[in-house]
Amino acid sequence: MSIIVGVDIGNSTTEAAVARIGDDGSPEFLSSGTTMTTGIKGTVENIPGVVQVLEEATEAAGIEISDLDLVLLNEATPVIGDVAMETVTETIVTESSMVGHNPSSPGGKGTGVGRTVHIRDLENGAPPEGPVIVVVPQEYDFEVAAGILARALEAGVEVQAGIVQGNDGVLISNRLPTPLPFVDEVAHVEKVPLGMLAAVEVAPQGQAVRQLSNPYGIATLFSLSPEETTHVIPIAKALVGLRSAVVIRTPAGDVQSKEIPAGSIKFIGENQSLTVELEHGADEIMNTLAQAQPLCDVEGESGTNVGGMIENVRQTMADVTEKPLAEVNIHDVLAVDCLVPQQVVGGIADEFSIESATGLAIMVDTDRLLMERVAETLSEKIGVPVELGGVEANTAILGALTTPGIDVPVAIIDGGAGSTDGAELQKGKPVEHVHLAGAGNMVTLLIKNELGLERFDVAEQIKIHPLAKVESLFHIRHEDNGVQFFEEPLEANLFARVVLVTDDGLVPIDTKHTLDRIRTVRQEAKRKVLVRNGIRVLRHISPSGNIRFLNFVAVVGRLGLDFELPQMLMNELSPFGIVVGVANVRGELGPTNAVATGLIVNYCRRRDDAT
Amino acid sequence: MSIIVGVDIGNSTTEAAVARIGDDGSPEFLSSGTTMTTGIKGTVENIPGVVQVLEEATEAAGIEISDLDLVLLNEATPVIGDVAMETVTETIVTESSMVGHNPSSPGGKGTGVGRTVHIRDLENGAPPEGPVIVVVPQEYDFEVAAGILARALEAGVEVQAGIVQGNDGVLISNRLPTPLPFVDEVAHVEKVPLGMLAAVEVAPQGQAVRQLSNPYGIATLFSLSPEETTHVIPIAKALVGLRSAVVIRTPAGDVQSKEIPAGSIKFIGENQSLTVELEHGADEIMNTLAQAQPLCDVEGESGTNVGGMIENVRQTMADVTEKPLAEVNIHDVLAVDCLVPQQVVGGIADEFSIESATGLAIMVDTDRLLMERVAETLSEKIGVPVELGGVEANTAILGALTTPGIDVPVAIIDGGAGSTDGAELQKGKPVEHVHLAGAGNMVTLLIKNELGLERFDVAEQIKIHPLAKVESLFHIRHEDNGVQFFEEPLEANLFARVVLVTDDGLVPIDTKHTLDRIRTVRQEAKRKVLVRNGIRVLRHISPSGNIRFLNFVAVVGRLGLDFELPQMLMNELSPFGIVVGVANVRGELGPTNAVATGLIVNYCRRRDDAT
Amino acid sequence: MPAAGRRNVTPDEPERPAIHVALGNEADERLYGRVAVGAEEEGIPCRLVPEEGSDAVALAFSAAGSSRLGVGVGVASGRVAVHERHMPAGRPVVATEAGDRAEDACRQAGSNAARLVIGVPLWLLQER
Amino acid sequence: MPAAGRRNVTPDEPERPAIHVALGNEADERLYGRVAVGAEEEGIPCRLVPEEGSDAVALAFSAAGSSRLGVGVGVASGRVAVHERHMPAGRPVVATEAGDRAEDACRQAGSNAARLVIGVPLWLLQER
Ligand SMILES: Nc1ncnc2c1ncn2[C@@H]1O[C@H](COP(=O)(O)OP(=O)(O)O)[C@@H](O)[C@H]1O
Ligand SMILES: Nc1ncnc2c1ncn2[C@@H]1O[C@H](COP(=O)(O)OP(=O)(O)O)[C@@H](O)[C@H]1O
Ligand SMILES: [Mg+2]
Ligand SMILES: [Mg+2]
Repeated sequence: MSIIVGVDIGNSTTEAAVARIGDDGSPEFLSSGTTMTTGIKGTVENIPGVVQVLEEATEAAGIEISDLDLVLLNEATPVIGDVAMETVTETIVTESSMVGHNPSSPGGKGTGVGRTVHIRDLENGAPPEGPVIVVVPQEYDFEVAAGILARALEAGVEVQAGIVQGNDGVLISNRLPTPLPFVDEVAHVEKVPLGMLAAVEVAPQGQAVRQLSNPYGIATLFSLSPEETTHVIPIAKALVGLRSAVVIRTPAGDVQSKEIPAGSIKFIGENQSLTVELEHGADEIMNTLAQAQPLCDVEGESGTNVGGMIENVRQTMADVTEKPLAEVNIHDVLAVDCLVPQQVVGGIADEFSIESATGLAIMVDTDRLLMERVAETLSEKIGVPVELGGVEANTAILGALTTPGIDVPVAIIDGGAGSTDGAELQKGKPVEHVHLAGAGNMVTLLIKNELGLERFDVAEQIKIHPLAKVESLFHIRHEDNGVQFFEEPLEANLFARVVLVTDDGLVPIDTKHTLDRIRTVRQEAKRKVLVRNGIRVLRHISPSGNIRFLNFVAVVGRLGLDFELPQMLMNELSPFGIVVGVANVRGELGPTNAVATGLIVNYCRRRDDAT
Repeated sequence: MSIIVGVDIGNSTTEAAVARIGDDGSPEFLSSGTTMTTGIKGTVENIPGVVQVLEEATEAAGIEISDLDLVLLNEATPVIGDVAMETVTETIVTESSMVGHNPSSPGGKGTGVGRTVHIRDLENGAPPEGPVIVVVPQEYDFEVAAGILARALEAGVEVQAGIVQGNDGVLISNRLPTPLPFVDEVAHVEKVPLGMLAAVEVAPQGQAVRQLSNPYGIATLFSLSPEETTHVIPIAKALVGLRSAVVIRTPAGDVQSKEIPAGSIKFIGENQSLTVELEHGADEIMNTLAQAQPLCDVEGESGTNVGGMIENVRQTMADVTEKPLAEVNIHDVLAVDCLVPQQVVGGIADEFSIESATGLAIMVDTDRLLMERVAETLSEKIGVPVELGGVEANTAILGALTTPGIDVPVAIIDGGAGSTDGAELQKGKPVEHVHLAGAGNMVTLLIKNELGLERFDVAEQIKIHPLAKVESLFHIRHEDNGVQFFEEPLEANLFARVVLVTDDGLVPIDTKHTLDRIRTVRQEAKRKVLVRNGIRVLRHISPSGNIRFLNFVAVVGRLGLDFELPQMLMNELSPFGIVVGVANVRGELGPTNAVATGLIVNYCRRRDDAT
Repeated sequence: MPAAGRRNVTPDEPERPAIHVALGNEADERLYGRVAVGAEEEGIPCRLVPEEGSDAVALAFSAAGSSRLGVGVGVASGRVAVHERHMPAGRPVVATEAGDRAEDACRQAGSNAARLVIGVPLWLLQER
Repeated sequence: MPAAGRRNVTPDEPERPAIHVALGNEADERLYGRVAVGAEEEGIPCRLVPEEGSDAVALAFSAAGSSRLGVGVGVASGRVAVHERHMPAGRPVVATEAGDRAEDACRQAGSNAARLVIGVPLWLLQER
């Protein structure tokens, strides 16, 4: 009888499984443990995390570390993944020709056209001729401004609309003899050119502007020639869907959407090398990658962000494996298109526009990490023999096979933070395995950038917790539309906010996005990376590349804990008619602890074979 | 000086433009009018509608019909379109093996596994062995049921969960010593097989079941072999995303998704005829259509709904044009995939599932309608000369050209109810035109079926009005997230409902769908039909099929009034770098009245040429 | 934070937000229980409050006024009314006959009162 | 149905739902106007109600109790509080100093009171 522990050091988590091996050689599992991995996988920095998980697991089993007869470490898959994103377009407003920030409480409604005048010029007696649009900086208290405008109207000045710096649009409009349209919260109102023809439009609540988002509408308001109408197209396009907007007829003003050169990537294949520009988008990048297969290495254009990221990953792997740089190769790339909110250049009101961006995940793998060193150092530290217990892909499969209802032939999809891995076991054959770029971290980066969040950990929380909207101080509406009522009032800082429903309570998200927008971004990020890679993995490891020939597929790794991802995968794979589900290691641990459990199973099996 | 009227008889609306022609031959427009078209376009049934619009327009101009010197009718484009939809899959639950209707207030939470027993068998003393799932028909008052269960628990019966007919899940669970999971509102609870192994799972609020939507989860609960696990795949798939579910282990029970043969369509082209099955989906239908081009005619399989629809349209056109059936040909087809909620066959709780359906629009056109007959009859009736004033495509272009900022070369997209039409004018060339199947009516049918609505007019209203959610008796939240407050309380029947924001007030929609689902269906329907056809139209009529060579494009017809469609089109066409916008006929009428106005312009132009 | 509704309110928890229910002088006391279960299934607790009167609408409005949730139910003279404190006193949100099927009508009123609190469409099949 | 907020409340419209505002004995009367404009920009009217007291929170709670919208603002003793009638009396939704920048603090309180009514996140940059 002996007591052994299997320890799985992952990129993200370190897990343990404790088992008593009886005289008949079969394992009786006693406990499990899990903690955050310390340091980069495959280095002696992992040891504090290993010690912690051993303490946790032995305590749960009611024993001491000194009672252990053996510790088995995974021959960790030497995979390092990284991810970066580059914006490839930008919007530039020239000559302050439009305002499109969509303030929440514009004043009045309707359309007004006229020449822009500063409100001080209405104070000073000499009234301007013709229709005017009044510009009101925040030095003018709304009551003072309203008074000036009311008197001007009475004196016959044709005030048509206003552009206001403060949040006073409704206040000013309410104090005029008839309500006029006012666009407010215009931060840099001093940039509004004076003496120019301008149009202001405010739609009724719940609607969007119709004239300023239509080039012929602008043409009607400004009496433009067909030639001039061509130039206002990008302005009209930028104002689509907004409740209020301003267009100013400056001589050369317009709105430009430019491509930003973000660098190129070179795919070095066995037969040919191909280069592709990042700003041409994910489809072209992935097509170029496909043409360059089989892939030997990837290089990024030096001096660019992407080039820097690729070289960083190469260097890290070289350090960890103590191999020369030239022997460290990038073996897979995943490119994803996304849309990120960026501040408009030249905007008058701190407008944001949605720009295109390309996200890139890369993955390096080698044959072996220096796990023996980790094993030796660990063994010295804890005074227990430590051995390497098996290749990770094999042990993951063995752990997955402890799921009720599953049998060989079996394939697993192992979703972690840095890479998406797959393995397949057919009876009597060696295990097939593959590692692909793009996994949990890429999903989080997509969420972060598409929502314009500042912090990665906030995006990570959004990834793994469902959403709710706080509708009153006493109830919330979950994203599935169910309503939950609370007896004690919620905190004021939660009121009307989108929140995450976590085990520790409701956590507000600092965002202007609606719940539905956040949910769509979250689900699309998972779809574009994890569902896609799940299928790529299965194609790689299935017999003849035909997924239909796989019988059982199980998802392992913490991505199997995701509250929606397994279902998305199952839906996507259902046309193939195979059994797909989340593993249930040892019938109780779900997708976690597969490798740690598999290390024990593998040990017993080898002892069995030996006897 | 003479006073003339241009009258445009459309499939849906009849419009008029009244103008005084001065001695210099130029038109001075006096008024406009619009009314619903009576009867099928091109028949004398149109005349009551024409008379009505003449009365309206002349009254607005301050004259009598007898003051008119001439009425010009469009040589109406002889186009008739129709649309139908067929469901091509269905879900069948055999042997009552699962319950997945997702009631709004299930009781308790967690998972329970056991044999199904009727609650009366717990009353009668002989307690069953082992864990049980209790079935509670609505004859049992919740308090009575809770009492029986509490006593049984006390007596040591292992009650694990319950399946309840009435809406009593929470009430029963609350009255037990510890809360147990209860799925309630099970309409046909008598169909639940007794004495079978079953599992009940209720997720916490805001979450979905994790075990019953995972085949390995079901395998764990029922200790299934790998072989048996294969059979529960469709059950697990059907339960994805639900907050509560029941799985019953019946000998041959499962859930099947079957294809429904919906018939085939034959595309008869100049060079070959190709047949395609409706249930193979829109892409295959449209690909087959493309291969059969140029298209001469289309036939549907006799005895099927689609076959019947095609022959009906052919017959109607034959009647209206007095041509023989053999000379009436279908010239375009648009197929669209969609998802429609259908009742599950064999469901225990009136479950609905989302099934695939194919929508089909067809279009017949011929060279000429019998408009002369309409003109003669009308002239007799009103005592004013009536002439045919020009081909519709030409007059539509001329009307569009009265938009400020537009010039030749110009193309128009004319979106109506039955077909999407396009026309293009290059200087010095005859007008190019095209008619495509799929327009306003198809959009409405898609909305109706994807939301499971009973009435077409409700779907039509959803198409043309924005949505809002009534959040309290005093405020609503518009679909753009803006909040509107009311001083007077709203009606009780609006509370918490999704409503349409119309000029006549808020109109509730009788639906269980969320606002976002309704909005998504509405926008997708417009995208799949109108945006797609807008692009198809432009490709047809642009020089060399290259849209970039079009300078100005204007949207005419009532679809240009849509509050979101023009913007969707503009976004889709922006990569082509052309001017696209909604026409503004005569600088004030938007996209309406183009043909009626164009009839006047054409008349003056011809008189000009003649002199 | 615990979800509400597990049990009816006990007298020593006056602060607990609840739908207030007021019975008219001659109304059957068991009808309070029916109102309470209608609300309980939706997850909201009720509290019986002493009020004098025989007009269901006025009782409901007064009950709504004292309820921290702002929702009240009144049962009297063969009618049951659901009220909300923001409404004009004479305009209950729902008012129905509670004659023959008084127990069902009261359970439905309790369900509607809870739905007012949590924002779910109301049951409106019977006449107002 | 007309949108609210075009003008402040006149005395002959007592039924009109509004945010109620109560000033403490020594509070500057002009501060009511600041609260009212903060709410007006968001589209909700206010009404000044007579209350006695010098505790901003208590004034706000009492004002919320009489307001048909259930929201009240109290200004007194250098503080401004926003309250809601469902809350425990001692727990205002927001309470801030109204010392040096009393006018700004009161305008923001009016804005928050309106946001409570219509369901928009609150301005919470200052300390409670
Ligand atoms: N509850 C959860 N839901 C969804 N994703 C999760 C959850 N917990 C962790 N993750 C994600 O799983 C990834 C780590 O998976 P893991 O199997 O621990 O990786 P490794 O084996 O590389 O240590 C991270 O990207 C993390 O965001
Ligand atoms: N305000 C509106 N918004 C969107 N669509 C509209 C609106 N009014 C009418 N429609 C749609 O326009 C179509 C009719 O267009 P119309 O130009 O009148 O056709 P026709 O020329 O064939 O008579 C119908 O499908 C109708 O649903
Ligand atoms: Mg792992
Ligand atoms: Mg028309």
